[in-house]
Amino acid sequence: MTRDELKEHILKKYDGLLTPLETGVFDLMCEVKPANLTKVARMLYDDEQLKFDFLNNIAGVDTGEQFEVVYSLSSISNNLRLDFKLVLSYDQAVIDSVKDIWTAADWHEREIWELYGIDINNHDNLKRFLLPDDWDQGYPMRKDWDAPDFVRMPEL
Amino acid sequence: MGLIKKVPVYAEHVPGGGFVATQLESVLSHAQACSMWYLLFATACCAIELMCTGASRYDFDRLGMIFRPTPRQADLIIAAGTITKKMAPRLRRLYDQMAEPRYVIAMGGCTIRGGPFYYDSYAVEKGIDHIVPVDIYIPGCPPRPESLLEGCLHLQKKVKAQKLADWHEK
Amino acid sequence: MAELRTEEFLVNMGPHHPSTHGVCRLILTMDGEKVVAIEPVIGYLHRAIEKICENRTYPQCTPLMDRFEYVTAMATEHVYALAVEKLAGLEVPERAEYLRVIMVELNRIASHLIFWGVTAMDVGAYTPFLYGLREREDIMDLFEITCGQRLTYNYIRIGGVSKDIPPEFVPKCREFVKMMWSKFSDYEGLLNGNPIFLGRMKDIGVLTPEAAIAYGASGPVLRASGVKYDVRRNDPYSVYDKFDFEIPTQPNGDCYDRFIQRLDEMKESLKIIEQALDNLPEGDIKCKVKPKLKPPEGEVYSRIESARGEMGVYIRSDGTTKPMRVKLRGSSYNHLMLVPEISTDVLIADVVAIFATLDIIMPEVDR
Amino acid sequence: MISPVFAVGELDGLFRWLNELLVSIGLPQPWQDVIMYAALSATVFGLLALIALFLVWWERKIAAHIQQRFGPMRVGWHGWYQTVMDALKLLQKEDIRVATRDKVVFFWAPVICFVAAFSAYVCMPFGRGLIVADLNIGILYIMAVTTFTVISLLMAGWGSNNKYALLGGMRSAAQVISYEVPMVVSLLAVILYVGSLSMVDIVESQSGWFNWFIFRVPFGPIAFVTYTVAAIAEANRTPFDIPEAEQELVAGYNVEYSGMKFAMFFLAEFINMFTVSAIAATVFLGGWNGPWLPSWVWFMGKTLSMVFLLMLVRWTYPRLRVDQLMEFAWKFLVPVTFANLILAGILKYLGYWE
Repeated sequence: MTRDELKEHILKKYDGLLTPLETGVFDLMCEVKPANLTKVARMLYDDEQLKFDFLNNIAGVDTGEQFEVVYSLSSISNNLRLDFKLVLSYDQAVIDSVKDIWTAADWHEREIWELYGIDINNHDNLKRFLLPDDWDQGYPMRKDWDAPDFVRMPEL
Repeated sequence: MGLIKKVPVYAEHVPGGGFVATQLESVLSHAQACSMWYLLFATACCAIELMCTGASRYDFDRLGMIFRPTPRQADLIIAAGTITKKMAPRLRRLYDQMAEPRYVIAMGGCTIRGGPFYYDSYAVEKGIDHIVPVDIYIPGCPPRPESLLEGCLHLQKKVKAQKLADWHEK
Repeated sequence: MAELRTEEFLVNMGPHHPSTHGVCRLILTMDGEKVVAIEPVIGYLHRAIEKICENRTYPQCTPLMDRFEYVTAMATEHVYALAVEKLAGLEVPERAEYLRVIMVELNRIASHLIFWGVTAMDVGAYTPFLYGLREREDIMDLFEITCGQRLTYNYIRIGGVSKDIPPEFVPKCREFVKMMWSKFSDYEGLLNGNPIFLGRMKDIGVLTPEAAIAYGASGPVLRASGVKYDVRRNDPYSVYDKFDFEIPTQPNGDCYDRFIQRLDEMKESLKIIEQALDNLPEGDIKCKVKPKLKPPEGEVYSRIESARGEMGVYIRSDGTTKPMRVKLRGSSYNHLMLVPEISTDVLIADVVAIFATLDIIMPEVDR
Repeated sequence: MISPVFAVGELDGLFRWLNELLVSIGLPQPWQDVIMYAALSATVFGLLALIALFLVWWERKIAAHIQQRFGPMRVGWHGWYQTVMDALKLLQKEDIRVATRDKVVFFWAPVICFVAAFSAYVCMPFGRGLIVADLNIGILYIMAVTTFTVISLLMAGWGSNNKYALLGGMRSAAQVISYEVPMVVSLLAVILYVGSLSMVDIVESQSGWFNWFIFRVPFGPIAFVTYTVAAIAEANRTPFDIPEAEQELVAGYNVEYSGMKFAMFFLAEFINMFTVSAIAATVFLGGWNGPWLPSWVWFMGKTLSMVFLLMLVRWTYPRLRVDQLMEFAWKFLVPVTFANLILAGILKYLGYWE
């Protein structure tokens, strides 16, 4: 299945759930409403034609205006690639966990929770792990984050 | 401190003891310098170069340096690689667990001043010299095995030049 | 007779421990010698590379990529360069692609040699470790005459490579390949059939294909479980579609299979290097890249097959000279998640073997 | 009462001179004995300390050359006094006493280990007549005394109040007790044949051309192999070095010991290795017997060859796991050695090779 065929399939079968975006420069990039996340994930996993069984990556992004969470999926059996993302406003930074569908999401979600402060529903293992145990300086990957001992690179 | 170290101190009060003491001093310092056992402590990139230095081509063992896994039996920490804020208390603890006399080599830019992670990093300790006292700094990212060997030779020189008075301070 | 009461106790393995390959900490709940539960604690090498990248221009990020995964630094540079080239729409000259492939495959062999030695060391045989490093030194020599560095190369740049190879590289590389082919019989003779080694490795830490896929295991770990999936073949990048090589797999997914898998992959890498040297085209080594590179707005997740598995980088560009977000995906991150999963009903010595054969290195986990 | 056989043979003159000196100054009889024994012990102790230091250096050189390195090169010719320097350095190191230790146990563990390792040499025949005391229960005594090492390791593990050390101590107890059985039983086959426990008797029964037990009797080679395997385990060396498995237990039982106490463990380990090799040389390889050369050269040559074998094994093989180690001892070595013992008994009964 090429990228265009995949796009067609998604437009046909996932109308309203997955909205293809133009920003994906190589693989197909779609947008999902945060409320639909677990439903879409389950559908993508169960769809016989797609069968996205392999979660490559989850990346949290702070664009300066909103949060985005980007999921990269691939299918081992059908050899496909797909990215989709959730857009979250700062005051409603909550997503559902997809740990039940892809176990690999466990630590990736934990990391987003820890570094961005995005809350994860239904995740039983939300513990600090990358930052020191006594860390109290907030969420360092946010764009507006600052701390007294944080040295910025001077503009040349 | 081992009992043997007291010997030169008392020997000074005996006539002719000064000569014995200086001879003993040089022998003991020489022994320390020639058998520097290093702790197997490695965090990041420099660890690979540390491994290579211990391996066939460069061979730490020529200088009498072998690794010990436990800090109790080591004389030297080669802090190879970035020390993060989370790791810093552990480094201090390992240093505290070592038996006197103990030495520290800061290997690589990260341990000296944070290296490439000095700017814009919220997690890296900017230099290990405010965690543990450092004897030798080896710059590089990572330093070549030759630089590490040179650093160790410098440390040996430093240890060999130790005086009686230093022992009580250390 | 009253039943003996036994108590579980915690053993803290790491962050400074000889067999956690750096600074991983495993909290083991043990019942005597038996391991009841494992909890990995990471972050002791979290250097915030992703945060730093957000404040650097695109070319300035390349040296940081070396430090993200220093055992196969070429692969990390490669995946980053590929991602930025996709974003900016750059066409890389063919010679540069061939050079990249040669370097990455050499680095894969170097990484597997370290794996081979370290695994043997973790099960108690110290000597193979030094044999592995001995051959690795020859690869380091090749890198050194090319880019002047032994570990953090900064060789694969956006749009090509930094320098052309010197004239003596090709004969030296051929010599190395020839030497390496002759070493496999030594490696196999030293450990493969050794009953002690087999006893330590066979049927330990069995990873089923289903679990491997669910946990996002990739690379040799996934293939050792019998799943024939290799990014080089399934999602070809660079010029990998021009080479003829096998994708070895193993049937059982235990520690021994993962060990053998890497030996097999070294042979495939040698085949690729031989073909690349034979077909090395002439031409430019770098395409024109503006000093102030400003890729258009967009986002890309680019992935390659590194020595440890799928290495990915997600880059989000907002049209300025600095990336808005760089997210690095190391395969060890997922493999470390596997450790508690496959370490059921094992002894403490098996945990060491499992940890070693998953080939986890910590910078890739902590970044 | 055991009658002391003062050293005769190569060192004969020296000790006879000392004895005559003591008689001439008119010391009473008990004091003469005490001084003679002290002189003998000092000689053996000094010799063993030198051997241990030499073995450490030799091991490092062998390891280095197996691994295509040089090993110590900087102090003396090929670093020949490297281990002297190591010992001097360890003497200077701070003696760390962990706050949570068990004071008595922690202190006595290295001492017992050291003493146990050395006391085996009371009845070790270094050459013709070169023996401190030819006990009539010689080999039994050696086996009994060397087993004390395990108690000290267990004490070290317990006294350190460290989980790694405790695991190491427990492992060593389990291991040494398991391997003691096949080790003693494989020696029993020879003892049954000789009919004496005295080390000197065992050696003398092997005098003559190729009369060594490894060649002479059909059960000899089997007993030799099983003994060697058990001996490697007894000396805590790879592939049976699980009590101090570096990759698992950091340094095992000696993880909390520093300075001189660690040096005592370290030297005791090498002395133990020399002990098991010396027993193998005495019981299976004919001890001091051999043509042309002085007897002690033969003994040392044979023993050091055994040590060399142990070192080659140490730097080649991976380490067994603890359960595999036990299985190997109880399911393989013990049955084989007992079968061998029965074979030896039958042959003895039938008068074979008498």
